[in-house]
Amino acid sequence: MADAAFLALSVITIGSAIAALELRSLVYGAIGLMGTLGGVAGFFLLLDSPFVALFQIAVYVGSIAVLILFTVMLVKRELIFKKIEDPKRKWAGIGLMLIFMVAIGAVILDSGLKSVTTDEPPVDFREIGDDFLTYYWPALILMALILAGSVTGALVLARREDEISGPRTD
Amino acid sequence: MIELTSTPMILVAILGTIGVILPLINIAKNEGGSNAFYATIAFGALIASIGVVAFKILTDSVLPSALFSEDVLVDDTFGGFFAIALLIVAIFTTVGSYNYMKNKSQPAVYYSLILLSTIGMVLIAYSTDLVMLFVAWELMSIPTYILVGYNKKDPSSNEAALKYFLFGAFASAIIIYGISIAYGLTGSTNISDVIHGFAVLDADMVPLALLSIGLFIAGFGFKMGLVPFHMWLPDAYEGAPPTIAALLAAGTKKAGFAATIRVIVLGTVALNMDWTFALGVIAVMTMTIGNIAAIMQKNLARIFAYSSIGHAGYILIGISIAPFSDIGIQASLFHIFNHAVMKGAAFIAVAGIIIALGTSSLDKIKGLGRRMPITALGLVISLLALAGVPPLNGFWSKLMLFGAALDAGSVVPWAPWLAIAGVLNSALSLAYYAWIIRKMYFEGETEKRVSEPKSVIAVMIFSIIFIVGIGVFPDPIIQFAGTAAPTMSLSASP
Amino acid sequence: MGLELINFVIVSVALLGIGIYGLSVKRNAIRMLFAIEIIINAANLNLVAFGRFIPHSGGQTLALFSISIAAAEVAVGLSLIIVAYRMYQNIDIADFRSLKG
Amino acid sequence: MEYVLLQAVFLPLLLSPVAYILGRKYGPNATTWFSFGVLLYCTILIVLAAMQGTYEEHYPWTEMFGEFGFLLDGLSSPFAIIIYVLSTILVLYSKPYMIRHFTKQFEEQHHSEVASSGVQTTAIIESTALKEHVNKQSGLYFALFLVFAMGMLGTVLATNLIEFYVFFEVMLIPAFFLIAIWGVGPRRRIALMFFFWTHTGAAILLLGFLTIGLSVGSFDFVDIKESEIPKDLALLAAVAIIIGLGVKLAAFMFHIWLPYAHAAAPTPISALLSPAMIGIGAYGIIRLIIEFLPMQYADLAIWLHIWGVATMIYGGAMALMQDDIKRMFAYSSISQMGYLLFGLGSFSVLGLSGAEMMYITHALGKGLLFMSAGVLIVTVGTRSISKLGGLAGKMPITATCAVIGALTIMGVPPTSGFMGEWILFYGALETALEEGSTLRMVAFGLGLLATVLTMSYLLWMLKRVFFGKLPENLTKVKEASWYMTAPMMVLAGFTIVLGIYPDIFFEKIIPYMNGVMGV
Amino acid sequence: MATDVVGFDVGTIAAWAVWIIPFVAALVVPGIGKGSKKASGYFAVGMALFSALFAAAMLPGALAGHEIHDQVSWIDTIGLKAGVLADPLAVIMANVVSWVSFLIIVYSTGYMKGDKDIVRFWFWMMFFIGSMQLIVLSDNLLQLFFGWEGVGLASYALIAFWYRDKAQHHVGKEGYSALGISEYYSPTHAGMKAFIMTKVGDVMMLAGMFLIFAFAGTFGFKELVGDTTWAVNMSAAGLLVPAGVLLFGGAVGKSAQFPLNEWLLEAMTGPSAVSALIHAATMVKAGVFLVARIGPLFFALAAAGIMVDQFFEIIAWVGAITALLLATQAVVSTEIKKVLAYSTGSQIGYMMMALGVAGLSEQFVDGYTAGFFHLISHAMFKASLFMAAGSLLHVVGSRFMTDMGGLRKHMRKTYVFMWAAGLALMGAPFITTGFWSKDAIFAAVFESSSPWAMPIFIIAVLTAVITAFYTTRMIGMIFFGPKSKHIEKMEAEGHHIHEAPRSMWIPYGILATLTIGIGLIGFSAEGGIHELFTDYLDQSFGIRTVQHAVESSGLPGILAGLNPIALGASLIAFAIGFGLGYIFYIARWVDPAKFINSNIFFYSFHKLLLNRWYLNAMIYWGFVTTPLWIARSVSRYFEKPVIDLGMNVGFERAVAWSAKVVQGTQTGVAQSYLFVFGAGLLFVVLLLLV
Repeated sequence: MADAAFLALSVITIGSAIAALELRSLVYGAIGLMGTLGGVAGFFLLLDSPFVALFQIAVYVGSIAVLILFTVMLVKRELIFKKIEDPKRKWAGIGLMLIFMVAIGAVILDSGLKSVTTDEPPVDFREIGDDFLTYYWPALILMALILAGSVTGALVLARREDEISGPRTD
Repeated sequence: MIELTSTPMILVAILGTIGVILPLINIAKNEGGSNAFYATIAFGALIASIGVVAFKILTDSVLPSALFSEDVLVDDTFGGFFAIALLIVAIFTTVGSYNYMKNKSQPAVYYSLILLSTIGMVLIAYSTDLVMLFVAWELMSIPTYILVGYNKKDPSSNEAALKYFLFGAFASAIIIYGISIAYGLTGSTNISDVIHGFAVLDADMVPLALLSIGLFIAGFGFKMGLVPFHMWLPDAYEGAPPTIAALLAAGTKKAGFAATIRVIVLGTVALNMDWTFALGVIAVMTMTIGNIAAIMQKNLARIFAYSSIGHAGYILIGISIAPFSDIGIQASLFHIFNHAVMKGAAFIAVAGIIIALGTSSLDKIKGLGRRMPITALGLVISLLALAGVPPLNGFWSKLMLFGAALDAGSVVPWAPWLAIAGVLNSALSLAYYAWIIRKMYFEGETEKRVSEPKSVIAVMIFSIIFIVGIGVFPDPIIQFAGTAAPTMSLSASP
Repeated sequence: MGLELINFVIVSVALLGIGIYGLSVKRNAIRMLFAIEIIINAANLNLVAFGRFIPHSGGQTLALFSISIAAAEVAVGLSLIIVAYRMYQNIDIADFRSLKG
Repeated sequence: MEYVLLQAVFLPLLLSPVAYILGRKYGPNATTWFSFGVLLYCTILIVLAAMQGTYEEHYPWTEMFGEFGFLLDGLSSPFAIIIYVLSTILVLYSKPYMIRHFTKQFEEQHHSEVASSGVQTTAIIESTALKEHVNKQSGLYFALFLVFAMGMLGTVLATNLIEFYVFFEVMLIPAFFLIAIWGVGPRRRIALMFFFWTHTGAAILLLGFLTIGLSVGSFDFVDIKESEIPKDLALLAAVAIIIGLGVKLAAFMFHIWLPYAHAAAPTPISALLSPAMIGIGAYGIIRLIIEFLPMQYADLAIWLHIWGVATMIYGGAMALMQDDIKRMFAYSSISQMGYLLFGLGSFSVLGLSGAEMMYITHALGKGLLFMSAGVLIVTVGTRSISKLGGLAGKMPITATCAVIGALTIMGVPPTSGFMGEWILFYGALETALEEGSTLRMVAFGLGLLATVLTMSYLLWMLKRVFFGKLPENLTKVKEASWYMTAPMMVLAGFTIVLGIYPDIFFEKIIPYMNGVMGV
Repeated sequence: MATDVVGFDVGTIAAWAVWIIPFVAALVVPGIGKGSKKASGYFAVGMALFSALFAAAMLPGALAGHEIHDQVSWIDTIGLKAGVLADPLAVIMANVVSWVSFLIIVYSTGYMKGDKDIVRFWFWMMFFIGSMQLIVLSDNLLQLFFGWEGVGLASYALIAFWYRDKAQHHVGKEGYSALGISEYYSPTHAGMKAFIMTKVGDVMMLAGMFLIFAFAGTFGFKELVGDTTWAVNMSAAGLLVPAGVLLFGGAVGKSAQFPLNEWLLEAMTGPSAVSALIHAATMVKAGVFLVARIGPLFFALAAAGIMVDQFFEIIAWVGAITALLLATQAVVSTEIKKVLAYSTGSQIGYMMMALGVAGLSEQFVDGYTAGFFHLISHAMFKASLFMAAGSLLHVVGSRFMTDMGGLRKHMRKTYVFMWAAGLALMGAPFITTGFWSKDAIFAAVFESSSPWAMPIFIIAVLTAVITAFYTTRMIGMIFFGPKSKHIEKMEAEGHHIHEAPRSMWIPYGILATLTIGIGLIGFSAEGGIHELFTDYLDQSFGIRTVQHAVESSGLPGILAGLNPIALGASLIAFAIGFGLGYIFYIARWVDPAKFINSNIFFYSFHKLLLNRWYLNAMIYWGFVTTPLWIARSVSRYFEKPVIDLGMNVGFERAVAWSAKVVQGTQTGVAQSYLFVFGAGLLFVVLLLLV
């Protein structure tokens, strides 16, 4: 059962990742990305981490992907459908990807990870909260600063200023 | 649990508060408020912070260079050392920005982002936990993505920001991937636990540990501008507002080194030591490519960008031989400090030139010595210091770096080659530094003087005093770097 | 639970590879953002998987941080893309090459 | 006497801004005499200190790299004295030469400006502008000059490897500016080339220093002398140091920069660069290799010897081919540095003493020659030998001084050149006999033949410049001013006094060398 | 500071004063010259006389066999002392030098009258004399070398005295060249040539000095004689003869012996007074003096069982070759001073021959005396001849003998004196010093026990024949025959050919008279010197002379002590030489030009001689043209392309090229960058794992 679920999730995740990158339309690509993110959330469930899975769906699928979709919508149609890869670069990229996968895969398969299994019960998600408040609390403060900074910054950047007029091509 | 009165937390309190409040004031004032107002506040906050760090260090209320703690942060001299260097850079940037940001929109957010980024940098140096480190890393990076693209009307600023962002995000992902493996192998994110975990690793797990180190090198190396992760750097530095380039080159880059020392070096002393050979190779590649590429450049900012790549190579020498020489880390720290000041001054000078002349193209700065004498003098001093000409501070740290490499030669035979490569590169680098001097002083003899931005002059004067002062009496900083440098052995960890 | 850790890690490596491919080939800025997200997710998958098999709460915590930071990054990235789009009416990264040499 | 050497080294540096301001405010006269006074004072200090025998000063500096000290012993005091004497004298000599140069530069610039702007200025404005220009430039010139002198002195007095290196580099910077600002021809390019190559050499030198210093654990000369350095390391260090100093000495194959730099530099600076500065390489070899690494020196001596012979002959042969008089002297300097190297490789007390004496006599002789070339440039306005001739009658003092300078370089008694040369060659022969080495014998023979070569090119130069038919356009040439001739006469006097009574320096040098060679 | 003389001693003071006075005079002369040029001349004459008087003051002691040795400290650090050594050899030499030079200085006051650079002339003349006296009176080799180089320097300055290179001061025929080497030399060129060529010898001498110093640890002559262990060691190392030969090399250069003879012939470009000084008293005699100084030293070693024969053989042969070589060339030269120069070289060859042969015979003193006596007589007659030639040049205004002719009526005094001196040169029997000294050389050669005695003797006699011939030719060409076109032209222009002023003819008159005067008592004069030297050599060097009973040679009266074969050869040689000369040039029965052109052999031989055996040309090719060519090639094909272009430009280009390459990778395309990033990641990982 678990194996079947894992297989299915794997196919969905990897397949939609490829789709996200390769589909001609950017909108479909975004939907493909949502598939990947959802697939990963599925994996999280499979790993007995429902809290993270929920967070993943909430933040990623719910907000990030939607944000991306909106941005995609903002962009002109012809840009969305333009497929402009350089074939040489594409093959080089595929080669790099394959070597990468083979190399790192070989390292991993060769290592002791091969046979790690566990019989212990999953971590209670309350421990996560404990972690946050006792050990990681300074990081949490920084996290807040990151969000504050990125939001103000993104706002400043994205704000339309009237001086900007017309495209520049230099 | 780390106390609220420890240095990093006080810094977070001061800078974080001001950093968050500045945009709020801006909104409260209904987008009013002058550049000078925000700059003063930010400057005050930074001065207060540096005062706190200095006070803490001088009163000996910080730990000696512990580098390990059971907590996510540790208040030690290593962090203090970086905090001082990075805060100086932040002050340079803030002061230099005062003139640069005149008549530009949204100064409040600009200063706020500088402050936030500064916190990130400083906290990297204080981190003893991978998660903390990662979060601080992001706090440092994300504001700078925005700052690089802050000139919204300038296409090259935007282009630079995009490239920087793509690389940065990629690198972050790589880092977190690396953290995931390290965590997976040792079951902890605390650096000291990771080290101990690595030390007792089964033989068949060691390749994985090395894989995680490789990922760290790539991730941190992007910020440090190590070859081959350097490609974004010249473009970003050139396109960015020059003050921000100063922050990047002198600040974030140094934070990258802090992370490297904390994580890579210390974290892997536990593994076999041969792996630092990889760092050595990267060091040689980095300095060679950086210096060679700098030679034919036409733009000051770009030259300095490449030069800072070259300097990353020098610093990496000290790190790569850290396990074999007592003074390796010390030398690196010293050079980090010096480079922060020199490169900061150089970029601020570029900012001054851009403010006054509107360009940083090498052909347009002919006769700068006559047009902007103080800026030019500051630039010359920092150039000579970068080239390692005695008796300026850059000389001493290079001296220590090469010395450390030779010193390590008795343990690892490849180490002296680093010194030789470094020395030859250092000589080669003189070619383009002297070229700039030539343009400034020996051409354009009929140029007339123009008014120089005051804030830039202030930075120049400070840096001249600092560079020459440390050049004549390097001992204080060498000592400071010595106390900040961690001891390279497992027994030092708790 | 009969699944082995190695399966998850392999999927994660596959995602990482795909992400790198996407970054080095795609020219559309938004698609590059996709690739980055894929890599981050690969890392998250790793984290959670390791956390489950140790077992330890740190993996999940870190994953949560990672997700939030990814969100912040995306926000900034998208705003940069928007600025670029306003300026050039184009989001083809390969066309942004005025800075070089 | 306290702080004597500290004063002697740093006064010129500290007072260089004063020289600059004096120049700007009161013109070349004031700054010339001021600089002269400063250097004269320092020279007297040095001479007084040297007369006391070995004299040392130490000041705390850095913990890691050791003390900051000055040492005036049998090796360094002749170098120090010669450096400052030459510098002092050249200050006076500089005045007329440089004023002429400034004026010329101003005119060129002014013409180009007028040509480009098309605005006519009145003569009055022009003359005040000229005056301002000359004032400004002379202030700058003398300030740099003082720093240059200080750098050279510091190098030979240093008691610490790092201190040595610092001064070694410090003297490059003013030299770079002096060439780049007031040189002739493609001066900036040449200044860069000069800076680049000598810096490269210095950087290699630094590697050697670091190797020694780190293996000893201290950079102070005192400690290095007493400690033993692992053999293979020491050999590497020695090679690095020799190569580094070889660049400064402009030894064969590393002489790339010298003909350009010396030909392009303003003549007073050439007269300082060529005799005083490059010879510091020899000082370095004696101090650092022969004194500190005697075992390695024993291995390497023969190579230095052969290298010296090659340099001698090569430099001489190239000097024969030159038409530019300063370039010819530059090659001649290369050849002379070959003598020094030859002496350094001789592995005997007298050979080493001879090398040091050669430094002194080369300083005097080449100083004279460059100064007379400067007189020619000022009075005749050309440096091409083929355009000169028969000037002996027009400028008897210059001609006499040039001949004395040439004789010094040739090593004809009673000039000091002979005293250097015979000791040098005798030392070489002594070792050759002792070792029964045919190679050394051959080197000795070739070295002697090289003196004939030296003589040939110098006599030929004298013949073409001062003798023979006077070209018609030179009939109105006059002797140069006293500012230029008096310093030359002083040097000429020195070389003859020293040639007749060399013990002035020998009594310092030879006991020192005895100590070094352990005799 | 005197070491072995306490208190003041006239001899000691004199020994110092003789050489110091001229130097002091040289330093003072320019100062006086500023005031009055004339006064400077008188001052010079006075100082020369002063110096000569001091030399004379030493003479009585020296003749009595005393020697003066006085030292002061000099280069203490290596234990060198300066000192004077006035033994009989040095004192006699000092007197010859100082008196001959005094006369030449007197002559110069007339000869150089009105020259605007006269002060410089006086300076260098005094310097010249001082240097020569320094050589003579030095007690060690190093100090001697100071004088040695001083002489070279002064000769350089004086040969090139007329440095403006006007045509009348050149030597050689304009446009004349041999093997493509021009043999028409300007004063400056000649000066340079002299300096450089003698320097070659000096360098050899220096090497010899060093070799000796390396073994003996001293340069002092007395010390060298005193302890001969150094020689034993040197001989064991096989370096004794090389060292001696190297020292002799110095003499070869300075005395213009083969193969370093060529400079002497161009040394004519200086004023005639200078030529006289160089040829008679100073420069070239320095070499002979040096050999006379070191010869006994080496010969004395033979007693210690050290073989030094080769050393003397080389000296003898070099002398012999030079004598013949230069004499043959004198036969064809048309420049009066050049003839005399050839003759000088040739005569010096005789002296060397004698000194060399001395070392090869049992009776060292015979050859030694002969050589030294010839030096003295040569000094007198050659100085006289040169000064006379100077007068002729002065009067006629041309250096070519073909421009003279028939002058005997106009310049009677010069004519007579020249005959007197010329006869001495020819070795006219019984009345001239030249005869006696030459005869002594013949005898020494003939009696030497060397296997080379016969060939050298034949050469000597042959040279004597040629000498007599060319001297006759010279006098014939100048004073006999019809007036040349040049003189006719001068007279047509109103120049009256007249005798030279008194200040000029008196000095050479004195010397010519002396030549004949001493010649008349020549044999006993020689005997006196012989005796003096016998004692001297015995005392100073321990060279014992066996006083063998005077064999009855079958010769009458005063000639009883002479070797009949030598005497006969000498007489025959004079007769043949003078006879041939008379036929061709005085009586002019045969036109020499026709004679030469009559036969291809004569013609080509004449040509060979005229081209100086091509020796000059070969030296130029070997040591000037070829090295210059090599230097030029190295400059063109190594210095410029390899060093200049290769290391400066090439390096620059290489860096620029690599900079371009590296910058080429920075395309500005983010994808490429990211690709590199990815690849770099892979690279790092692999680097770590491998």
